[in-house]
Amino acid sequence: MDIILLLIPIFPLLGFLILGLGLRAIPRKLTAIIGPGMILLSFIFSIFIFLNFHYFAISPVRYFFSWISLPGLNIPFAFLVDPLSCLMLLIVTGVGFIIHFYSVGYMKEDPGFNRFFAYMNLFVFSMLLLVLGANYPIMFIGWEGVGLCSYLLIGFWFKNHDYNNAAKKAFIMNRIGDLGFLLGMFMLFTTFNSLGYAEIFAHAKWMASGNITLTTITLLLFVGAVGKSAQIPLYTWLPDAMAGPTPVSALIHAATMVTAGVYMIARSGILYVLSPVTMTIIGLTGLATALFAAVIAIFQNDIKKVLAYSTISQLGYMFLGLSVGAFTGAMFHLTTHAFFKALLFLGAGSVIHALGGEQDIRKMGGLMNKLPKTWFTFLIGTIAIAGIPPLSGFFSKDEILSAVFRSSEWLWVFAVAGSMMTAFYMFRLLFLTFFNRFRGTDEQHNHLHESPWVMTIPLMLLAMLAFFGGFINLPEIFGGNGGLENFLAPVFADANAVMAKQPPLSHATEWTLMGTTLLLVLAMAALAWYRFVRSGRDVVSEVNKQPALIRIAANKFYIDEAYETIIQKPLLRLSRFLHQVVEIRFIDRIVDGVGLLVIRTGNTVRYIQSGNVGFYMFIMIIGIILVLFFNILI
Amino acid sequence: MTTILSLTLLGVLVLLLGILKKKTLQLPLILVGLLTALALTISDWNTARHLFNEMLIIDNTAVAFSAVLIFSTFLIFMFAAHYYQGVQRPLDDIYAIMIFALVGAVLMTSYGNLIMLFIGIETLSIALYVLAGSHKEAITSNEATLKYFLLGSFLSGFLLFGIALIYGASGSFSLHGIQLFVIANGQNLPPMFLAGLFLLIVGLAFKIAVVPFHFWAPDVYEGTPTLLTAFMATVVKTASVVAMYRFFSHTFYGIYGVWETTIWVLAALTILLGNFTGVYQPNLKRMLAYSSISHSGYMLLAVVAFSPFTGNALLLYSLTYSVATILAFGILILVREANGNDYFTSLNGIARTNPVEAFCLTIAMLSLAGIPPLAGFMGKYFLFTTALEQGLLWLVIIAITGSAISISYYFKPIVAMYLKENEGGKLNSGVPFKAHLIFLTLLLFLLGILPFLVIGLL
Amino acid sequence: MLTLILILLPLAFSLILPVLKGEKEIRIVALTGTVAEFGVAMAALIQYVTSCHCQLMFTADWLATLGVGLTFSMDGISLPLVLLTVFLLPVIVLFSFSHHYRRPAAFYSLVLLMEMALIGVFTAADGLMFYIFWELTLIPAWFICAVWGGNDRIRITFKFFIYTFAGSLLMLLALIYIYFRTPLPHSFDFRVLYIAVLSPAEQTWLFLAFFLAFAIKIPIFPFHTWQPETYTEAPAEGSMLLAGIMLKMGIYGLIRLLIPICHLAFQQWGEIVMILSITGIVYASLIAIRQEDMKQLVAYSSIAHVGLIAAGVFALNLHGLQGSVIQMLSHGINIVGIFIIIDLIQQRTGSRNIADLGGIARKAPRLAVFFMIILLASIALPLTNGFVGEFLLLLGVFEYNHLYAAAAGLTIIFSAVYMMWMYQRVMFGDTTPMTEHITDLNNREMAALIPLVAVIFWIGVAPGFFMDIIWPDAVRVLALFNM
Amino acid sequence: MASVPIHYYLFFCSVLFCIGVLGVLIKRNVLIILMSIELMINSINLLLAAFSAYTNDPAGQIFVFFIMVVAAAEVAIGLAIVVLIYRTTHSLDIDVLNKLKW
Repeated sequence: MDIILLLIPIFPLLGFLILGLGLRAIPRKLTAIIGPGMILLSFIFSIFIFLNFHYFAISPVRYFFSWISLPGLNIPFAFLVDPLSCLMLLIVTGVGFIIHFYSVGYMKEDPGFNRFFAYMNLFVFSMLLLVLGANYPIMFIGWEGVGLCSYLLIGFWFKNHDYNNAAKKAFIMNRIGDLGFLLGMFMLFTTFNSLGYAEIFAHAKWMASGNITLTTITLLLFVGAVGKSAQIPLYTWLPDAMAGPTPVSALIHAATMVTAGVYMIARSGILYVLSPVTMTIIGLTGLATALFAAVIAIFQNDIKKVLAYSTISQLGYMFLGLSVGAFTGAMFHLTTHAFFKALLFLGAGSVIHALGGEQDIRKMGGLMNKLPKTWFTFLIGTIAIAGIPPLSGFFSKDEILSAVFRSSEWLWVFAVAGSMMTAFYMFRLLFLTFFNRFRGTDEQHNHLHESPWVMTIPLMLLAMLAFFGGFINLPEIFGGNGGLENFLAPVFADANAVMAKQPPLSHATEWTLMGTTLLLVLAMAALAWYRFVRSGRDVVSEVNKQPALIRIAANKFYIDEAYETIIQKPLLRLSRFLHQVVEIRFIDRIVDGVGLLVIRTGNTVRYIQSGNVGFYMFIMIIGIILVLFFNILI
Repeated sequence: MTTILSLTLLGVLVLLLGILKKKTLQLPLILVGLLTALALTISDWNTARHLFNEMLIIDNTAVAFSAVLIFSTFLIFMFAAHYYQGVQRPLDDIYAIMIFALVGAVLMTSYGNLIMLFIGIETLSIALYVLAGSHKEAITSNEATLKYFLLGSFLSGFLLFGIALIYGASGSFSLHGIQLFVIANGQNLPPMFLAGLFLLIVGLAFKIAVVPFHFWAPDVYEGTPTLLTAFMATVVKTASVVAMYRFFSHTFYGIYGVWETTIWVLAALTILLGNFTGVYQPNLKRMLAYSSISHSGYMLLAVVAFSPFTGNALLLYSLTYSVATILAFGILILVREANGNDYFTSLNGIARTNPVEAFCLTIAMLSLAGIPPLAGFMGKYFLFTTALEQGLLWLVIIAITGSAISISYYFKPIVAMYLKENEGGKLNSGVPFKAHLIFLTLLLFLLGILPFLVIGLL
Repeated sequence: MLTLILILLPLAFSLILPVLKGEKEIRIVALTGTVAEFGVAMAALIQYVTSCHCQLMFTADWLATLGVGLTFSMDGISLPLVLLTVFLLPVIVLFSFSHHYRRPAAFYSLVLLMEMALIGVFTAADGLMFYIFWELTLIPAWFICAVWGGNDRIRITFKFFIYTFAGSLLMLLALIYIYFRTPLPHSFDFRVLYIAVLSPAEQTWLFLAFFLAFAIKIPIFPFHTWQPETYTEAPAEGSMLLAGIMLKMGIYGLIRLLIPICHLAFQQWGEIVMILSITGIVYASLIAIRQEDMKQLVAYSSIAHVGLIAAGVFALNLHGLQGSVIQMLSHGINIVGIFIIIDLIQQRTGSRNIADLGGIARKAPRLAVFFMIILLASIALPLTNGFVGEFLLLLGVFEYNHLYAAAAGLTIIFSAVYMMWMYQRVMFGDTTPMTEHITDLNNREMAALIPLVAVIFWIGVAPGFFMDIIWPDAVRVLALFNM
Repeated sequence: MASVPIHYYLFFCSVLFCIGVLGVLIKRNVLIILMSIELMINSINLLLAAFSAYTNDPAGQIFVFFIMVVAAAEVAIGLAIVVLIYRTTHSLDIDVLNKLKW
C-alpha cells in the first residue's frame, strides 16, 4: 500500500523526467500518451487509496526516508493520508488528468509540446507533495515547487517579454509569501520542537486560545497563503498569470495551486481556531478580496482576465469561510470551484482556440450556434458559479454563506453582495461571448469551428462534475446527509471542538437566506441579460466613454501602477544609490584611500633623502643629540 | 683564529697572483680559499676559546655568524666572474680588498675587546670606501664613495668617542671588564658611561643603516657597483648587527638594558620609514636599499627582545636575508648589463624572455616579503616570536604593518616581469650563472621548509 | 598518511607540469592529477569513521622543540571541504579546456598548487601550518588572476592581494600571541591552542584580529569591496577557485579558530558581527538587483550568500553551524556552476553584459536547462542543495533572534528577484545580434556540468550522508565554545 | 700633571671634539672637513691618553696607537677620494655631487 501511495507522485515525476530529458527526441504522439497517461495512472492509484481508505485509519503517516535529520531536528520524507489529503488527491489528479487530456488538443500546434507536458507533470508532482506531505517542510517543497512550475508555465511562450515579466512577478510574489511560510515553520519548530502535523497539532490542542505565539505563527503562515492564493495585497500576479496557456490557467491558477493556501489553513485548522485575531484578519482579507476582485471583474473585457478575477474573488470566499470556522464549507467550495472554474477556463480556451487567439470579449459574440458544445458547457459552468441550484456552486457557496451568517449578519450582507456581482459579471461574460451577432473580423468568422473531441470531451466531463458536484455534500434540508461533512469530520474534529458553537440555523431562516440570495442572483442575471442582450447596444466602444469611477475600476484601480511607484521604483533607486554612492564612493573609497595614503606618504618622505651630504650630517647630529638627551639628561 | 689567518693569507695570495699576472687563477683560488676558510671556521664549533687575553672570543655565536659572512661572500664571488667579464684592468685589488673587508667583518663578529671592534669596523669601512669608488669612471660611483667616506669617518669619530668614554668610566676595553663594571653599578650607571654607550650604539647603527643614521645607504647602494652593493647590503649589515648584539649580550647579559627604549624607537622608525620610502621607488636598486633598511629594522627587533633565543633568530634571519638579497642583486647585475639602468621598467616582460631569472627574482622578492613557505617567512616568524615572547606587542604590530606595506614594492618587479609587455632586451646569463641563481632559489626553499637546520644551533 | 598524500599529490603534479611541452599532454596530465586526487580523497572517505575526532591524522616533527608540528587531520568540518575541493578541481580543469591560455603549463601547475594549498588549509591541525598554507593559497591565486585576467587586472589583483595579506598578518600575530598563552611547553596544535589561558580583554583583541583576517577573506560587509572587481577581472577559473573554494577558508577559520578560542569575546562582539553579516546580506542583494555585468551580479549575490553562512556560524547553535558547512558545499558547487555557464555564454557571444544578451533559451536549450537548474539551486529551491543549507542557516539564525532571521530571510525574495531577472533577460526574449549564432553545449561542457547538477540534487534530496559526517563535529565545536 | 683633575681633560677634549663636529657641519670644502674629522679623532686620542694616565692602565695609550694608524689609513683613502672627485668635478665642494638622491 505504501508503494502505491509513493507511486502516486512518482508517476508525474517520471513523466517529467522522461519528457524533460528527452526533450526533442520524443515524438508528439508518445508525449500525448505519456503526459496525460502518467496523471491518469496516479489518478487511478489515488482512487485506489481512496477506496482502501480504512487501511490508513490507524496509522495515517507513512515514512519513506529521513530527509533532514539532526539531533533535535528530524524531518522525515513522510506522507499523510487522511480524508483531507484524499480529497485533494482526487481533485488534483482527477481535474489534472482532464486538463492534461484537453491540452493534447489545445497545444497540438505548439512547438514546445513536450516541454509543456514536462512542466505540467512536474507541477502535478509538486502539487501532490504539497497535499500529501506529513509535515510542513514537505508541504513547503510542493509549495515552492508549484510556484516554480507556475513560473515556468506562465512564461511558457518566453519570446514575449510581458509574459516573462508576468512569470517573474508571479514567482516573486509567491516568494514573498514563502518567506512568511518559512518563518512560520521556524516558529513552529521553536515552539513545538517538531514540524510534523501530528506532533504539532497534538500539542497545540492544549494551548490557550489567543496565545500570542500561535497568533504570530498563524499570521506568518497566512502570509504564505496570501501569496499563494492571490489575496489582497499579493493578488496582482494572478491576472497577469493569464499570459500562460489556457490549460495552465485552468489547472494551476484556478483548480489547484491557488487553492493551496486554503488547503494549508484547513490543514492547520486547529492552530487557527486557537488564534481568533488571525481569524478575523483572514475573514476581512477574504471578504475584501472577494468584493474587490468582483468589482474589477465586472469591467474586464479579456475573457481570461474576467475568469482570473472571479477566481480571486472565489478564493476570497473560501478564506471567508475558513475565517468563520467553516472548514468543510471552504473545502467543499474549493472542490466545486475546481470543477466549474476549470470548466470555464477550458471553455474559454476552446473559444480562444476557435477565434485563433482572440481574447477580447468585445470582439466575440454569437458563438452559441457555432460552438454548441462549448456554449452549453460554458453555460453550465456559469450557472454553477453564479450559485443557482441545483448546480454545485449553489450548495458550496450556500454553506459558506450560512456559516458566515451565523457568525455575523453584516458579513453575510457583504458576502451576498459579492455573489450578486459574481452572477452579474459571469452572465455578462456569457452573454457577450455567445449571444448576439459576431463582432469579430470576417476572417475569424469564416474559421469559426467547434473544437476537436479531445477538447470537448473534457469539457463535458467537467460540466458533469460542475453539475452534480454539489451532491457530495448535500445539506440535510435537501435531505442530504452531508457526505463530505462526515468524511472530513475526523480531520476538523479538534478545530470544531474548539470553535464556539453557534446554534445551527433553524430551517426557516435557512430557507429565507437561500431564497433571498437566489432571488438576488437571478435578478442580477436578468439585469445582465437586459443590459447586454436585449438592448443589443454596441459594446465595442464601451470603456472610454464611461464615468471616471468605472474607468478606474476598469483599470483595476491602478493597483499595479501603485505597486510599481511605491515598491519597485524606490527599490531600484535604492539599489542604484547603494552601488553608486555607498559602495563605490564610500566603502571602496576608504579602502583605496588607505593604499593611497601609504603611497602619498612614501612619495613625500622619500624627499628627505635630499642627496646632500651636509644635510645628512646635520640630521644625524640631531639624531645623536636627541638620543643622548633622552637617555642621559632625562 | 684560523679563519682570520686563512682569510688574510687568501687576500695576500690574491694580490700575489695579481703581481704574477695569473688572472684566470684568481677567482678559483678565492672560491676554494673561502670554502676552506668556511670549513676551518666550522671546525671551531663548540671549541670556545679566548685569544690574546680576550682580544678575540671565538664562541659559537662568533663561529656561526662568521660562517654566514664567509658564505655570503662566497655567494657574491660566484657572480664576480660574470660581472667582471670583459673588464681589462686587473681586478686583484678589488678582490683582495673585498676579502680584507671580510676579515674586518669576521673580527666584528668575534671581538672580545672594543679595540678589536674598532679595528674590525675600520678595516671593513676603509675597504668599503675603496670598493664603493672602485668604478672610477662613473661619477655616481665617485659620489657614492665620497658620501660613504665622509659620513663613515664622521660617525666613526663618534664611535671612538663613545669607546673612549666607556673606557673612561669603566676603565677597561674588554667586554668582560665592562660587564663587571655594569654588574657592579647595576641600575645607576654613571652618565659618562651612558653617553659612551649610546655613542657606540649610534656608531654601529650607522653601519647597520638604522634611521636616522641610514642616509648614506640608498645613495651609496645606488652608486656602488652592483656586485659590491650586494656585499654591503649583506656582509656589512650582518656584521654590524652582530657586533651590536654581541656587545649587549656580553656586557648586559641578564641585566635590565638601559638601551632598550632607544633601540625600540630606532627599530620602529627604521621599519616604518624604510618601508614607506620604498613604496614609491622607480628604481629597483634603490628599492632594494630601502628594503635593506627596513630589514635592519626587523633585525633590531630581535636585539630589543634580547632573549636567549635572539641569537638563533638573528642567525636565521641574517642568513635568509643575505641569500635573498644576493639573489636579487644577481638578477640586478643581469638587468643592468642588459638595459644599462636599474629601473623597474627594464624588467618588463622578462618572464617571457627569461622565465628562469624571472622565477628566481620572484622567489627572492616573496622571500624578502616574508611569504610562506619561503626562508624569509621563517626568519620573520622567529623574529616576531622572540619579540612577542618579550611582550613587545606594539613593536611587532608596527613590524607587521611594515611588512604589509612592503608587499607593495616587493610586488613591483613581479608585476613588471609577468604583467607588462617586454620592451627591454633579453637578459643573457651563462649556464653557471643560471645554475647559481637556481641554487640560491633552492636555498630559499630549503631554509623555509627546513628551518631547524639553522634555528637550533645557538 | 592519506592526508599527506592528499597534500603532496597535487604538488607533485604541479612540479611535473612545467617540464611538459604541448598543450594536449599538459591538459591530460593536469586532469589526471586532479582526478587522481579525487580518487585518493575517496579512499580517505572510505577510511573515515563518522563522529570520531581528528581522523586520518598524520604527524611529523617539525620544529618540535618550538611546538610546531606537521600535523594534518580531518574531522567533520574539514572533510566536506576537502571533498568539495577535490570534487570541484577536476570540473574546473575539465571546463578550462575550452580556453586556450598562453603558457598552459604554468597555468595548470598553479591551479594544482592552489589545490595543494587549499587541502593543506583544510586539513592542517596545527596553527602555524594553517597559516602557512593559508598564505600559500594567495600566491597561485594572485598569479592566476593577474596573469590570465582582464584589462584592469594589475590594480585590482594587487588590491586583492594586499588587502587579504594584511588581514592574514593579523591572524599570524594573533596565533603567535595565543601560542605564548598555551600551557608549557608551548605548542601550535589546535587542541592546545583551544586550552590557552586568555583573559576576556585579550580575547577581545584576538577576536578582532581573527575576525578581520577572516572577514576580509569571506568577505563580510564592509570588507568586501575587493571581491566583485576581482571576480570580474579574474579569468573564469580564477573566479571559480576564489568563490568556489578559497572564500570557504574564511568561514572554516571562523569555525576552527574564532569560535573555540575567543568564546568570551562573543558576549561583546557576537551581536555586532551578526548584524554586520545580515547587513551584508541585504546590502549585497539590493546591489545585485541592478547589476548589468553577469559576473558582477553573481559576485554580489555570492556576498549575500556567504553573509548568510557567516550569520549561521555566529548564531552559534547546531543548526546554524550544520547549515553553514552544508551551505559551504552548496555555494561552492552552485557558484562554480554559474561561473561556468556565464563563461560559456561569454565565449560564445563575446559578452557577459546582460543588456547584450537574450533569447539564448531557444538557440541553446541544454544550456538553458542547466543554467535554470543551477540558478534554482542557488536561490534555494527545495530538493536542491541550496535549500537544505539555507533552511538550516535561517533556522539557526531564527533561534538566535527572530527579527534577524526575518531580515536574513529577505535573501529568499531578493535572490529570486535578481536571479530570475538575469535569467529572463539572458535566456528569454528575442535574440540579439550577439546571441544569433550561439551554439549549444558540447559533450565536454556537459561532462563538466552534469556532476555539479548531480550533486545539487544529491544534497538536495538526500543530504543525510553529509549531515551525518558533519554534525558530531559541529557539536564538538559548540562544546568548545561553551567550555 | 696629577694636579689637573680628570674632568678638565674631559671637558677640554669634548670641546675640541665639538669644534671638529661643527667644522664638519659648517664647512663645505672636503679638505677642511677632513681636517675637522682629524681634529675629532685627535681630541679622542688625547682623552684616551688622559684616561690611561689617570687609571695607570696602558690599554688606553695602546689604543691611541691603533687609532693613529687607522686614522692615517683613513686620511690616505680620503685624500685619494678627494683627488678622484676633483678629477671629475673640478671642485672640492661636497654639495656639487648630489646626483644620487630620493
